[in-house]
Amino acid sequence: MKTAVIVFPASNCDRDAAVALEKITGHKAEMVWHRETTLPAGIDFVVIPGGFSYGDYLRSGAMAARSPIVKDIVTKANLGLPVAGFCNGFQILTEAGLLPGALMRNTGLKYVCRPQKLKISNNNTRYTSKYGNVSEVTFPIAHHDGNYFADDETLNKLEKGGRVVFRYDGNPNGSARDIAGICNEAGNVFGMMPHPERAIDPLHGGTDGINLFKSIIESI
Amino acid sequence: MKAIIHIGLKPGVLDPQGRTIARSLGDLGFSEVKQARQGKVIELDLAGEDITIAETRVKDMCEKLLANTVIESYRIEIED
Amino acid sequence: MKAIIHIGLKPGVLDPQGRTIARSLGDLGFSEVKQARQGKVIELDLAGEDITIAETRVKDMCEKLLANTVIESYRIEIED
Amino acid sequence: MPRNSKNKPVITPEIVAEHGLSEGEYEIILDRLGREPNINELGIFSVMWSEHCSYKSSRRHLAKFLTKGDKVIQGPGENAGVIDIGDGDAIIFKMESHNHPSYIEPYQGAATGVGGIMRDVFTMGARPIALMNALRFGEPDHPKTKSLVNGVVAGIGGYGNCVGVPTVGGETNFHKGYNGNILVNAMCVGLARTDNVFYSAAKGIGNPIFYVGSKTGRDGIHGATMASAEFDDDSEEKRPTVQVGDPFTEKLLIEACLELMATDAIIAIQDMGAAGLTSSSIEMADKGGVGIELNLDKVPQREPNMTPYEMMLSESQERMLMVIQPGKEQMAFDVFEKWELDVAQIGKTTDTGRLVLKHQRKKVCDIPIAPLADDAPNLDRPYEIPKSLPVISLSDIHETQDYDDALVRIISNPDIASKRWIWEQYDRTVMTDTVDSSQSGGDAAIVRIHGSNKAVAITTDVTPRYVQADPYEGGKQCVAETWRNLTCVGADPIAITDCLNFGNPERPEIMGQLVGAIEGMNEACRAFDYPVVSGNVSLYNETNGQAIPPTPAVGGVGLIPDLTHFATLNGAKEGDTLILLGETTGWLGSSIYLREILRREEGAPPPVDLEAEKRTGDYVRKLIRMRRVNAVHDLSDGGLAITACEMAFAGNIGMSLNASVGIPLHGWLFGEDQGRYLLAVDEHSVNPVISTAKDKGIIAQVVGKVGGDRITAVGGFDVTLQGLREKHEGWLPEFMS
Ligand SMILES: Nc1ncnc2c1ncn2[C@@H]1O[C@H](COP(=O)(O)OP(=O)(O)O)[C@@H](O)[C@H]1O
Ligand SMILES: [Mg+2]
Repeated sequence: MKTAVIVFPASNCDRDAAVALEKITGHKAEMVWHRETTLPAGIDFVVIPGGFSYGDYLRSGAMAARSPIVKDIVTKANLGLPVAGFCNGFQILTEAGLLPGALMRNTGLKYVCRPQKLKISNNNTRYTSKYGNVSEVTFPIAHHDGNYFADDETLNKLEKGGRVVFRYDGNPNGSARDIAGICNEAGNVFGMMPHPERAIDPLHGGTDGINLFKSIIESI
Repeated sequence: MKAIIHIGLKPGVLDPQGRTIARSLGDLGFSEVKQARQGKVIELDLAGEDITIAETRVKDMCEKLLANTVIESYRIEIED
Repeated sequence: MKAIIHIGLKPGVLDPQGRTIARSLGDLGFSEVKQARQGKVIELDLAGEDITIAETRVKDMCEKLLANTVIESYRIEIED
Repeated sequence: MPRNSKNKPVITPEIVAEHGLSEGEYEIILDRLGREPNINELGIFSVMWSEHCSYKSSRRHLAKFLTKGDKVIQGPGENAGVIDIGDGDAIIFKMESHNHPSYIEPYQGAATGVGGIMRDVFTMGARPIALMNALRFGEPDHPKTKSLVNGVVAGIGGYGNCVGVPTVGGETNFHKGYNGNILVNAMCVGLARTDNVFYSAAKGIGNPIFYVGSKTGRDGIHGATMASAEFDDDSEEKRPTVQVGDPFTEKLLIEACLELMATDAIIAIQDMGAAGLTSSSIEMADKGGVGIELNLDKVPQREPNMTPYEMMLSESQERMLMVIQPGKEQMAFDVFEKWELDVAQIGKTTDTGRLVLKHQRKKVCDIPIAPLADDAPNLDRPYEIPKSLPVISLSDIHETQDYDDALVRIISNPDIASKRWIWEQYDRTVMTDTVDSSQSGGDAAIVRIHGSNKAVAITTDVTPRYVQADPYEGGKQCVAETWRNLTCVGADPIAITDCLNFGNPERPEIMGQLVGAIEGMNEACRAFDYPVVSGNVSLYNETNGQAIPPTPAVGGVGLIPDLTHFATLNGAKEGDTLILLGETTGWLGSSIYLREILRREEGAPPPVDLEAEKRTGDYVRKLIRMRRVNAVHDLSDGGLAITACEMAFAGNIGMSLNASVGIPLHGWLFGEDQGRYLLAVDEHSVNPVISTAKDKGIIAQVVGKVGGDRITAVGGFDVTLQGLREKHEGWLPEFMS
């Protein structure tokens, strides 16, 4: 099992993602610098970590989505490579067009960091299968631009396709239809604003994030 | 040459910043404010002289980076 | 009536966003971009008809809320 | 600036005065140079000899502090203090003020304060792992308070969140004494290896000097001298260009510096803080006993036509200066270019002992370095330590007729009300090592040492009203409270940093507050073997002659050797017994009760018995390590009643307090006697905990029970936990809405 974490200038959850991947797979993740043009050979799963790539300047995720490595990720994701983006990673995936919609400024206009209750809307995705019939989890959130927007047509399509994977229980940011996480049509690309990698150790206050990583890893 | 790019949210996209500005102005006693919208302006200093070329290039910049056309629309002005 | 307020950083104040945008455009092959600055525009829909009154009121809004005059300068346009 | 016919500035007495230099100080400059300085040289002397850089009013008193100890690797004098936490790990930390800039531009002022303190820490080779902040605002009704709170909090979050260092705690007070001068003190804690700590002393001759980070602009020119001058009504007009923070560049700087520090390319490194290029180059040269020559044309510049004066005095943020090992230049260029930072080789070390600056092929400064440091003014300002306010006897303090109302008023008063609205804007969980942060309102934040089972505990504290009432006792108290807070989570307190915020030191009574506080703090440091390893002094915090309450903020750091044994105030269970350790006399002088319920700000503050404090604290730590306690919280503002409520909120469970024995009820519930802890223990632990305490000469008594959903005290209040929580949580969001 080979995993990779992409590092952009001012990614800041890259180490956190790597720690989570190592804990679940038993192997160190490859840290891949954004200037690389191709992923290392044999990567099975890519995480685009949270942070403030390029300082969140212009729009969060905008500049990172145009970096050389993302081109290669887009190509491979379209061929089925599993790719997950958390927080800034989710923003980057929407900016890169791998996931629909956009993440706008929180309606409260403030950054919010707190443990957030989530409802699992679909337990049959590659990212949630290990949750069994658990329907509620708590992950920390920590973001300023987590307000998910898409037009109604897109939202309907997402819902019909079972692609809304997580919803907020108590919407912290104004997201359309309480959406916290979605996947693409093929189910291999997934993005969410909350941080599953910050919920994998009892000292974090909970371990609900472990099954998310286990789900995708075991699906490979 | 100079390019001035105005980027605003598309109609129908909720603008939380604009809404808050309108509310705060109301709170400050500016009751004439009926609505507010916030957008951004990016000013670029460009090398080169040809306005038509500049126009296509800047449009390309907008599509590729400066605007997120899922939620934003843009307008370009080129000045000598 | 409509007021359009252009707000930008005062000359000499560091504009990290602008700098980062210019650099990214360069990376994307837009090598003609020499410099970029980012500012914002606020558009207000106003009740009332008197342009001169509107001008003073909007100036007041800028000073009190819309612009951070320590680092930003602003310019107001009023349209009918 | 007046210029003569050749367009060269001439140094007039007015110019000297504008630079904040006294006639006497100017005489010394003339003597050391043997000639008139030019304007660049004058600017350099002026910033180096400013209060901010030279500590001229406080230096001789700071020298009294205990600064050495078993665990101290580096005390005051470097960018930050360094302590040993075993296994080859070092903790590097410091606290700093950004008061004046934050009042003028709260967002950028606070943001650049956070950026600055982080640079002090990673300059020494540490990865920043936690941020704290101690904030004091004016009274809530003051027209500026709300926007200052908004801006400062957004600025702290905006910077720390972007850089990806968790902001894990702090404190926030409101008092009219800060109406014209808010305090923004930021603390950073970093982790390094003991064998890879970097210092600022330049070494060797002919070694290349590198400039790294952002370009130099005309930001904050004269910032350092501004921070050393009192405000008046015009100062909002006279401000220099405000420094804008760029956390993105800071994050790149951290990564780039740590990457290069993993090699042997860096001989010495220093961040450019106040007085930028001037103080960084002079400090490096002075500590290393070498000279420095810089070619200013090589300095990366943001604007055209910058003068040497502007470049040397600019306070542009996110810049570092380093001496590189000859032969490793390319390696340095490669690392910094990878991280897309501006980098330039701008000069070299020399054997002349002089600072020589060249600009457009001309020598624009040539001064000996030693006098800049050695002859920096070291004033012995007259001082008069204010006498303690008289002790108020409990019988002179009116008892409330309505305890429910008193409790609600105290729990929801601005100083005690929940600061959730603030800390939810800070990323507290990034880096995934934050164990128990603000989330539970803990006494000290706990941050695990990455990849290990140990953790550092961090807290900031001061109770300005105590220091105002009695600088010496108040000084003791703030150190003791940090020691107590670290103890509460089961940490061994190791060392402190401090930020001494005071008014105008030219007034003997203000100087007396400073000296009194330092002496009190020092006595506590010595009693606990708890040295000061870094710190900062911020003077002239006054407006129109009105000084702030004396506010020596203390940041304490301790070690939890094994995370299987720690405690927080969260953990009390149904049926637990509440035990109070420490002596209760019902001290209400200078208390919150007196201020909030009776509107009286008077009386001697509660004294701190350092011996009893130590005995009790050592016992608490032992109980935590033996897992005898389920929850621990120290008693501070608002006394037993408020401590019990906070424990109840954290554990989401009710508390009932017993009747008071031998003390009037208001003193029993709200008294602020020092050195006390509230423990929640299992029933079977009650007897052993109390009897061992008695053996050790520690007063211990059962004061109540845990359980239910109400907060009650026999003869006093009886309210629902939920209702009280709403009051506690409600004040700040409502105020800010
Ligand atoms: N400015 C702040 N930033 C972060 N956390 C804060 C701030 N102000 C208060 N807090 C947090 O709120 C909690 C209560 O603060 P405080 O009343 O000062 O605690 P204590 O009474 O133990 O000294 C603590 O966990 C503290 O870290
Ligand atoms: Mg405290």
